This record gives sequence, C-alpha cells and structure tokens, in this order.
Amino acid sequence: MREPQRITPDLIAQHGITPDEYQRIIAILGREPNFTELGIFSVMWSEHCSYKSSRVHLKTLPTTGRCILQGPGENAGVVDIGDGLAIVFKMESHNHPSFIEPRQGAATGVGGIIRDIFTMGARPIALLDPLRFGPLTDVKSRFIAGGVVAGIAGYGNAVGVPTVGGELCVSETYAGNPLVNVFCLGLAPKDRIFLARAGGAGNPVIYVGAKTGRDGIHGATMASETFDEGSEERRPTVQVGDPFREKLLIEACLELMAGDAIVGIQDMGAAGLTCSTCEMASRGGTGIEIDLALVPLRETGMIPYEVMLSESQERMLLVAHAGREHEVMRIFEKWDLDAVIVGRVTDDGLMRVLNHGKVVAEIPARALAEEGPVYRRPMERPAYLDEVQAADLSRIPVFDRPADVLLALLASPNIACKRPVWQQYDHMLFCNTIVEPGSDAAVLRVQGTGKGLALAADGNGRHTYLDPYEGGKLAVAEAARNVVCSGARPLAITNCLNFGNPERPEIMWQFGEAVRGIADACRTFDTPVTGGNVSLYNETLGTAIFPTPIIGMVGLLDDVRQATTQWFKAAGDAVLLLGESRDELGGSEYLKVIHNAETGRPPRLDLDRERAVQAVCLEAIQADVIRSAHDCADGGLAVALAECAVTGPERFGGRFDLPGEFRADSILFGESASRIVVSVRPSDVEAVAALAKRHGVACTRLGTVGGDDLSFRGKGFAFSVPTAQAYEAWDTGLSKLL
Amino acid sequence: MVEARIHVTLKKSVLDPQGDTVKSGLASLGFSGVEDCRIGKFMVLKLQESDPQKARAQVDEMCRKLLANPVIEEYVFEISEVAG
Amino acid sequence: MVEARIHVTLKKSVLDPQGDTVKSGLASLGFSGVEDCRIGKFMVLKLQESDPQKARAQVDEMCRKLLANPVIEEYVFEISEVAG
Amino acid sequence: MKIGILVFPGTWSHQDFEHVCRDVVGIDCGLIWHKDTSVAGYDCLILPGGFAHGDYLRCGGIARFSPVMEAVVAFARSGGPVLGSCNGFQILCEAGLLPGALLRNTSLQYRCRWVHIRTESVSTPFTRAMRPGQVLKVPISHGEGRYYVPPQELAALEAQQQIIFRYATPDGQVTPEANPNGALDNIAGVCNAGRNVVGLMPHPERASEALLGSTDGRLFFTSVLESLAAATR
Ligand SMILES: Nc1ncnc2c1ncn2[C@@H]1O[C@H](COP(=O)(O)OP(=O)(O)O)[C@@H](O)[C@H]1O
Ligand SMILES: [Mg+2]
Repeated sequence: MREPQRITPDLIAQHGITPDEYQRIIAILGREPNFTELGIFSVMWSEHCSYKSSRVHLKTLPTTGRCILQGPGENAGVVDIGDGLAIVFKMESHNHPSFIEPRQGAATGVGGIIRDIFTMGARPIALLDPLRFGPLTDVKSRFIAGGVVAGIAGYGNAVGVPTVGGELCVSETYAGNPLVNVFCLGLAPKDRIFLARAGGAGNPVIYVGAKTGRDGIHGATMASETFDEGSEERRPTVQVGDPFREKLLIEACLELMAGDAIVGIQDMGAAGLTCSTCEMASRGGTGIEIDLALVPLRETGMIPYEVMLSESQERMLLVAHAGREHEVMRIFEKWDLDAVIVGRVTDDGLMRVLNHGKVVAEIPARALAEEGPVYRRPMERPAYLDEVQAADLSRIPVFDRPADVLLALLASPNIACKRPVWQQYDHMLFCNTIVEPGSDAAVLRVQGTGKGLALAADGNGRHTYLDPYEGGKLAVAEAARNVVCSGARPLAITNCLNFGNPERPEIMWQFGEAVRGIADACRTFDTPVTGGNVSLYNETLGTAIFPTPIIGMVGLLDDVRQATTQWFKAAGDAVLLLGESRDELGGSEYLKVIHNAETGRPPRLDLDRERAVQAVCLEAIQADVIRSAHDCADGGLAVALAECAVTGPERFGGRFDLPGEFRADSILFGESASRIVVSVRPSDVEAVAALAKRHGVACTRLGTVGGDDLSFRGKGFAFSVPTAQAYEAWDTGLSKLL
Repeated sequence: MVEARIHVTLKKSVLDPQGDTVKSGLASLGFSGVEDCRIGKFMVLKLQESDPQKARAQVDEMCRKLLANPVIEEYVFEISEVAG
Repeated sequence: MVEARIHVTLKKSVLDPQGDTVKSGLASLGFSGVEDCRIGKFMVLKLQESDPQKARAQVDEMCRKLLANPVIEEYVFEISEVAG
Repeated sequence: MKIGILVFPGTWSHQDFEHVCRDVVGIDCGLIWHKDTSVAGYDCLILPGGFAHGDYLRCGGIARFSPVMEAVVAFARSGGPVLGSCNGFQILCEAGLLPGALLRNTSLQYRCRWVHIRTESVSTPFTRAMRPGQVLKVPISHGEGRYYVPPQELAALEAQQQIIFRYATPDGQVTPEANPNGALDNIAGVCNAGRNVVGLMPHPERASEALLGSTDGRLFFTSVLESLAAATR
C-alpha cells in the first residue's frame, strides 16, 4: 500500500470522519494530521471503539453494587464471589466478520473475548454463544450457521475453554445480518486482578504473541487506495484465528501474572496496536512511545498506517517494571512466543509512534482515547409501533388441532433441542460442569469452595421490536429467571446490544428505550451491569435487524449441590405454576410459527411481581422442597410443560389443567412473563404453596407427572400427545435443518 | 471418464497457523533449512464425463461453489482422461 | 532455494468420509457425474538448499518422520528450483 | 508412589487429571513439561487430552517429537505403566507405542458427550480393578477419534487381547448406534503387546465424581494404584 500524499476531503470522508470531527482533530493536534494519524483517529473514533452514539445512554445503566469490584471501563467486569475469588466476564459481538467468513469470523470472535478475560489475570473457564440466523430452510443461512458453529467449536475446543451454553434463534430479520455474540467468564484470585494501564516513565513496553500482518485493516480506506499491480494480495485480509497460539498466550500471560513483573497488560483487539497503546497510556495518565521497526511483521512492505491499524489476532501489549524484562522474556520463551520490547512509557502524555526512529505519529493519548466525539443523536418513536401494538389479535383464528400446534412448536428451531449445536462444543473441560447445556442455565462448580455459578444468555428480538422498553426488561428478567430456576441468586450482567443504524432517529429511539428497560430491570433485581458491547449498523439494504439486546447473566449458588434442572424427576410428583397466565398472545412464538405474524404487544412485565416469583422459586430450591424448575418462555405454558417432560435423561408423561378464562391458544401458548413451572414431591406441595402465599405469588396446581402421554385440559380444549411423539418432534426439529 | 486434480490453497496474505506450526515442528526435528511452509488441500475427483471441455467448466464451477472458499482460498486444477 | 510440492493422501483402504461428504454435497448442488472424491493434503515447502539431490533426501525424510503417517497415508513430492 | 502428568503446548486436561489424583483419589502427582528430558521419580505416566501443537497436521503428529518423548518411550519399554487419554492416546499411536491411528470422526464433527464403553480386558495396570465386560459411563470430547488399524493387524490385536475397550450400549451391547465416531469394531481403547501402555479416547478424569455424573473413571486410578502396590510387593 502506498501513502496518499495529501489529506483530501474524500480521504477524510472515506475514513468515516465528519468535517466537525476533523476540526476537532486539528484542534487536538494544533495542526493537520498526516495519513497515519488520520487512520489512527478514524479507528479510535469509530463507533466500535468510541461508543460515540451509545455512550450517553449506557451512562444510565446501574454499574455499582456490593460485590462489584470492577464495572465498565476495563477489558471486562469483575465480581466478588467470596472465598477470596473473583469472576471476570464480558460479552462481545462479531456479527459482521461472521457474515463475511462465518467460520473464521466466529472463531476470532471467541479468541477476542477470551483475551479480554485473561488480560485481567483470570483463567477463562466458560463460554456462552448467543446466536441469531436467518431461517435455516434457506441455504445461505444454513451455510452461515454451520460455519459459525464450526468456527466456535474449532476455536473454543482447541484453546481449551468449554462452551457451556448459549442460544440459537432464527428469524428472517437476521438473514442478511446474523448475530454472533460470545460471552466468556474467568476465575481469578480477588487480589490479583490486572488492569490495562501503563505506568512508570521509562518502563519497557513489550509486544507479545503473533506477528502482525495486513489482517482486517479498515476496508473503507483500502478502497480509496490506488493499487499498483500485484496489490491484489495486499487487500485487507480476513483474520484467521490460531487457537493454539492463543492457548500458549493464556498460559504464558497467567504464568507471568502470577508474579509482579508487570505494571499493566492489554490485548490487541479492534484497532490492535493503536487502541492498546493509547488506551494504556490514557488510563495510566502517562504517554507511550513505540518504534514500529521493532514490531514483528508477517508480511513485507507494510507501512506505519497498516501496522498501526492491523487487527491480526493473538497479540498482547504489556508494560513491565524496568529491570524485570528478562522475567517476561524467559516465560514467553518457554512458551515459544515472540516477546519484543517495542517502546517505553513516557511522562509527556503523548502516544508517539516512530518508524526507525523517525516520528510518524504524535497524538495526545488521552484526547485520542477519552475525548472522542460523543453524540446525543436525535430519537423518534418509530411509526410501525402504533400499527403492531394496535394489531387486533382477536382477528387471528383459534386453531382447531392443538396437538399439531404443540408438536409444530416443539419442532421449531427456536424451541427444538439445541444438541446438534452444543454436542460440537467441549462443555465439560475443567470438571466444573454440574448442569450441562440443555437446562435453563449452565451450572459450574467453583472448585475448592462448594459454591456454584449459573450462567444464562437471553434476549428476544421480536419482543424488543414490538416494544423496545419491555423487550429490554424482558431480556433481563428471563435471564435472571433462568439463573434462579437453576438454584442461583442473580449477581450481575453483561450485555451485547445489537441494533441498526444509530443515525436514524427511530433506531436510536429503540436503543434508548431498550437500555432504559435494561436499567430498570437491573435495578429491580440488583444485578448491576459490569460491561458489555454495542454493535450498531446491523442492517442490510437499509432494513435494520430486530433490535436485539442480549443479556449475559451470572448467578451464585452458595451450595452447588442445590443446582436444579428443568426436567421432571419422578412420576407422581405434583406440577405447580408459580405466577399467573394472562391473555397475552402478542409477539409469541405461536403467532410466528403458526400464523406467521410478528405483531401485537409483547407480554407486560411487572418487575415487582417478577422479583417475587423468582424469590419463591429460589427459596423453595434452597429449602429443598422442589425437584425441578423451568421458566416459561418461548411457546408458553404448554411448551414449557412439554419441555419439563421430554428434555431430561428420563422422559415422563403428565396430565395438566391449564388455568385461564380466555382464548384457548392464549392459555396454551401465550408467553406471559414471570411464570415458572416447578415439580415437587406430593408431600411438599403445602410448603411451596405457603412460600408463594408469603410472597403474594399465585401458585396453581397444574397436574401430576406420570403416564405415557401429555394431556392438556382447559377452557375450550382437551387433548393429549404421546410423550414419545413430543420428544421426537423436539429432538429432531433442529437436526433436520442443520 | 476424466480425473480432476484440484489444489486449494490459502491466499498468500492469509495467515496459515498450521503451516507455521509444521515449519517450527520441522525445525525442532533438525530440519533448519525450511524457510516457509504452506498447507492446502488436494482433491481428486472422478467425473462421468467424456468431453474434457465440459469437464473443465464443471470443475471450475464446483470449485467456485463448494470446493474452495473464495474469501480466503484460491484454487487451480488439471483435467486428464482416465480409464472408467 | 528449492521448493518442494508434497502430496499426502489417505491409503485406498482407509475410509475418507470428508471425500464422501463433498461428493454428496456436489451431487446436491446438481453435479451428478461425480463418481469418486478423495481429499488429501498439499504442502509447499521452501528450503534453503541449493543441491536438489540433498533437498530430495531431506524432504523424503521429513515425510517419513512427520508429514505423513505410514499407517494411514502415502506421499509423493516434486522438487524444483526457485528464486530465493 | 507418584504419577507424572505430561504437559505439551496445547494440552488442556492435565489440570483435571491433577485434580482427580490429588483431590479425589489422593495420589501424589506432578506435571512434566514436554521440554523436560527425564521422567525419573515417577511410577506411572499419563498423557492427557488437549490439542498438543494445535493438533495441526495430525493429532499428536508433532507432539511425539517433543524432547520428553524419548524418556517416555524408554519408560514404556522398561514396562512402566503409561496411560493416554484422548489426545494422549493419539500421541502414543503416533509415537508407535500403541498400534493403529485415529482418524477424523465419520460425522466430520467434534463430539462431546457421555458414552458407554465395555471393558474387554482387565489384564492391564489401568483396568485390573474392573470386572471383565464391565460397562463404564465416561465422556468423550474429540474430533478425531475414529480408531483404525490395517485388517491383518486387527486380527493380531484380537488374538492377543489388546483391545481393551469397545463403545457399547448401557447394557453392554456393541452396536453401530453405540459407536460415536465410526471407530473400527467400536474400538475405544487398546494396549501395547507388553500390556503396560494403554490408550483410550474417553476421559476417565471427567467421570470420577458423583457430582459430575459418574465415578467409573476412578477405576483407572485405583487400578494403577493396585498394580503398582502389587509390583512393589
Ligand atoms: N448456540 C448454543 N450453544 C450452546 N448451547 C446452546 C446454544 N443454544 C442453546 N443452547 C442451550 O440449549 C438450552 C436451551 O436453550 P434455550 O431454549 O435458549 O433456553 P431458554 O429458552 O431457557 O433460554 C440451554 O441450556 C442453552 O444453553
Ligand atoms: Mg429458559
């Protein structure tokens, strides 16, 4: 690549920098930027790195709490779980790369989030992978889904971090823009958390890990570049992940961080060298000077611009105490990894980039990292909302063959068994997995403590589309409910906010409302937000995806032996419903699958009621008076009951009377929030009922576990389905497609 | 009957972790002279097709559609006649 | 500088499910004429070695020791001189 | 008595074996780095699962040349008990300490799940505490576990009872449905002619605590304890 000689308005525009932003750059520098500096500003001030559109909204999220050791701002959040231990977790999106190259895009997404975790000094012990694809009946979407799952498996399995859960939802809205979010959790001694800060003028800055190539350099600018012959090979290349090298990086870094030779450490993710240098300097209130001539390169003829913007994977930057370099070198040598001193910490607050001693960029680090543009973009309630929310659902005919509807729902990809996905992931490594994928949340034990962690990821794009505020609340509520059903007390969340183009007022409104909903819910459940990720511009041909906030929730079990699963345990057990069914069909899976309608109002969520229902479930589990608990979500009560019956190691029948005085399909398949199906020993029914009473929560006896059929009775319906048939539908629904 | 011998390789600028690892593996085995190692796929197809021209066109389409991933790989192939 | 082009393929007696899958994949794409498909590895090594004879001996040893597993695989290679 | 657990770059099950040895069964153990050249002081060696050298080229293909392997081979030739699980099994095959090779699963996909294996021979240091024909519930986690040996060798393995485990149904039937990876004759584990080197694809260390769903894996550890005790008697 050749450097353009002049900084033209075109070049500036191609870097996604507005005229105002350019003036700001000139003000910061006191001069015009050169090409390298322009590139540096463009990546640092991009939406991805600067959060310039979302910041004002994210500020409203609750981020503090008793157990929160580190909120947003570092590479990941840190939460105290007692016994001198802390968990470190975060969620990231890799949507666009996964669309371009599903396998590598997803793989490098996994690699990136894992680095965020061990950068903090924690050993990564679990992954979750919430996924959204177009209909799997479509070849392209099937190709993408297959590639993404293979990519996550290929990287996660090889690097040695078990994938213990996730989500897979399909909808037309994601056909041109799949969502690949990845959550990672790590464990660390509470007093050995490392931060991404440079400190101590004169301390060496050390580059470790893979060599730098032209991987993933800013497409826009390359397009603008005048190519000479043979430059085909120099176009931005798709990043390819190397899980083996990442594994070595994990071990080398953790070995290094067991000692005290380093001051700070930061992974090189988006905007690689640029981001890591200026952010470490800015956070540390120092400057950093590096010489690109010292950076290990994979390709020849790379110019400073390319080296600074490269997104080559499996690289880290760290600052060591002067005089302790050899300790760093020794450890990285042991692991056969490159470790090179590329510069030093300074006290002038500048990010100074040299090339063979000659200055090629010099920018105030803090201004670059922290004082980027912040926008309070215009918001406007989208017009479609009136239409969908006013939709008259009474016009939708009530089915006549409820058994077929139930089977169709059980077989629909959003509800069907996800084993075809998670059997490709090692989900048992480290001998922690007490509840494997397949129940409401995964449960891991914390070795040496008797405690357990419950992990769940949830988010319903359709609900959020129909009512962004409720959608935000519902996502947090369902994640918390999943964690509670597993016997854990919700601790904190991370999140991934996948939305369209923020420059459109109605998208920005969706975003603002969803964040407001998440904030309100998190306050109610006392689950602060420890960090997350915002992915905007998820659009194809001007149509945005359904606004899709995904919540990663972590809960704590004081006694891991109380881990509870969603499936029935024994014939003769009583089946109870905690919470109430209301006439709420809007936004349901039933409307989508059976009537191909995505309309109406999503279920209303009363936060206090939700909290009460969860309290009953959790206290009942802790009192050991219930044997299974399953939250009632996609597909409503009938589907939840069927899942309790067929998703476990042993399958059961059951006879159920469903409460409700409204239309039959709404009783069976409506998705009213704040409901949990529990099964209890007959002798414990009273105890559970009493608990519910104390919390003012409705507790209805639905029926009894047993027999070979699932029978449902209620106002306007009475039917039954052989358990074997229900299982078959659920078990093969997804494998038929993938 | 024709036989197609297809070579699918990673584009030059695309990282080849496997090749790099094998290279260092060879080095630790004492083969110090290895400057570079790239690893790709080699596919042999037998086609029920007598006309080499047609076969060539078909195989090219197969490569574009399924056998190679145009985003990161490139391919070349030869066609030869073989006894059924 | 010499370049070695190495082909490592599964022995006939060894089942190649990947080849079979690609074959049926091609069929489902409408390429009906595919009789057989076998998939192997293709490696390109660059060696700091001027003498082709020495290079040949070296590469053969590399294959026997590391690049191919005699239990399941066989290998062939060509050597050619290339510009450093 | 001390168990040595080998660690190659990319190995990941060593922590789990360490945990079971130390916290569950109570055997002294230590980690052995692949660049070490001696295994002196160890009475038994375990090659754990993982992706040594990324499993690039072939699983275990590069790892077998690690400096420590010379010492491992010598230890095995002198009759010392050596167990390879998953990637460790693949390395032992590549190193020629065990017959055969492990190929890509016929599904072409990675598989992590519980399986049942039937004990075909209890006359090895790692199976002596099991009952002949005993069915064990253990997890697998691999993408390349399809065991293969050339036909003539298979007959020899059969004849010398070197096939130690077969994938089976919970009640011990060796059926195609019970075979998770397409392994020849449902073979899940084998031993060498000297019977002191055993390799299997499943993960006994993941099946050694009731909390994790099975304790059958402990039999591997109690077996080797017994045989070492017997040897020193
Ligand atoms: N992409 C995935 N990767 C791993 N596990 C998954 C994935 N999708 C779903 N699962 C697992 O399947 C089970 C059911 O998923 P889901 O129906 O989304 O649960 P819920 O509706 O309770 O959120 C959960 O244990 C979940 O972790
Ligand atoms: Mg749930």
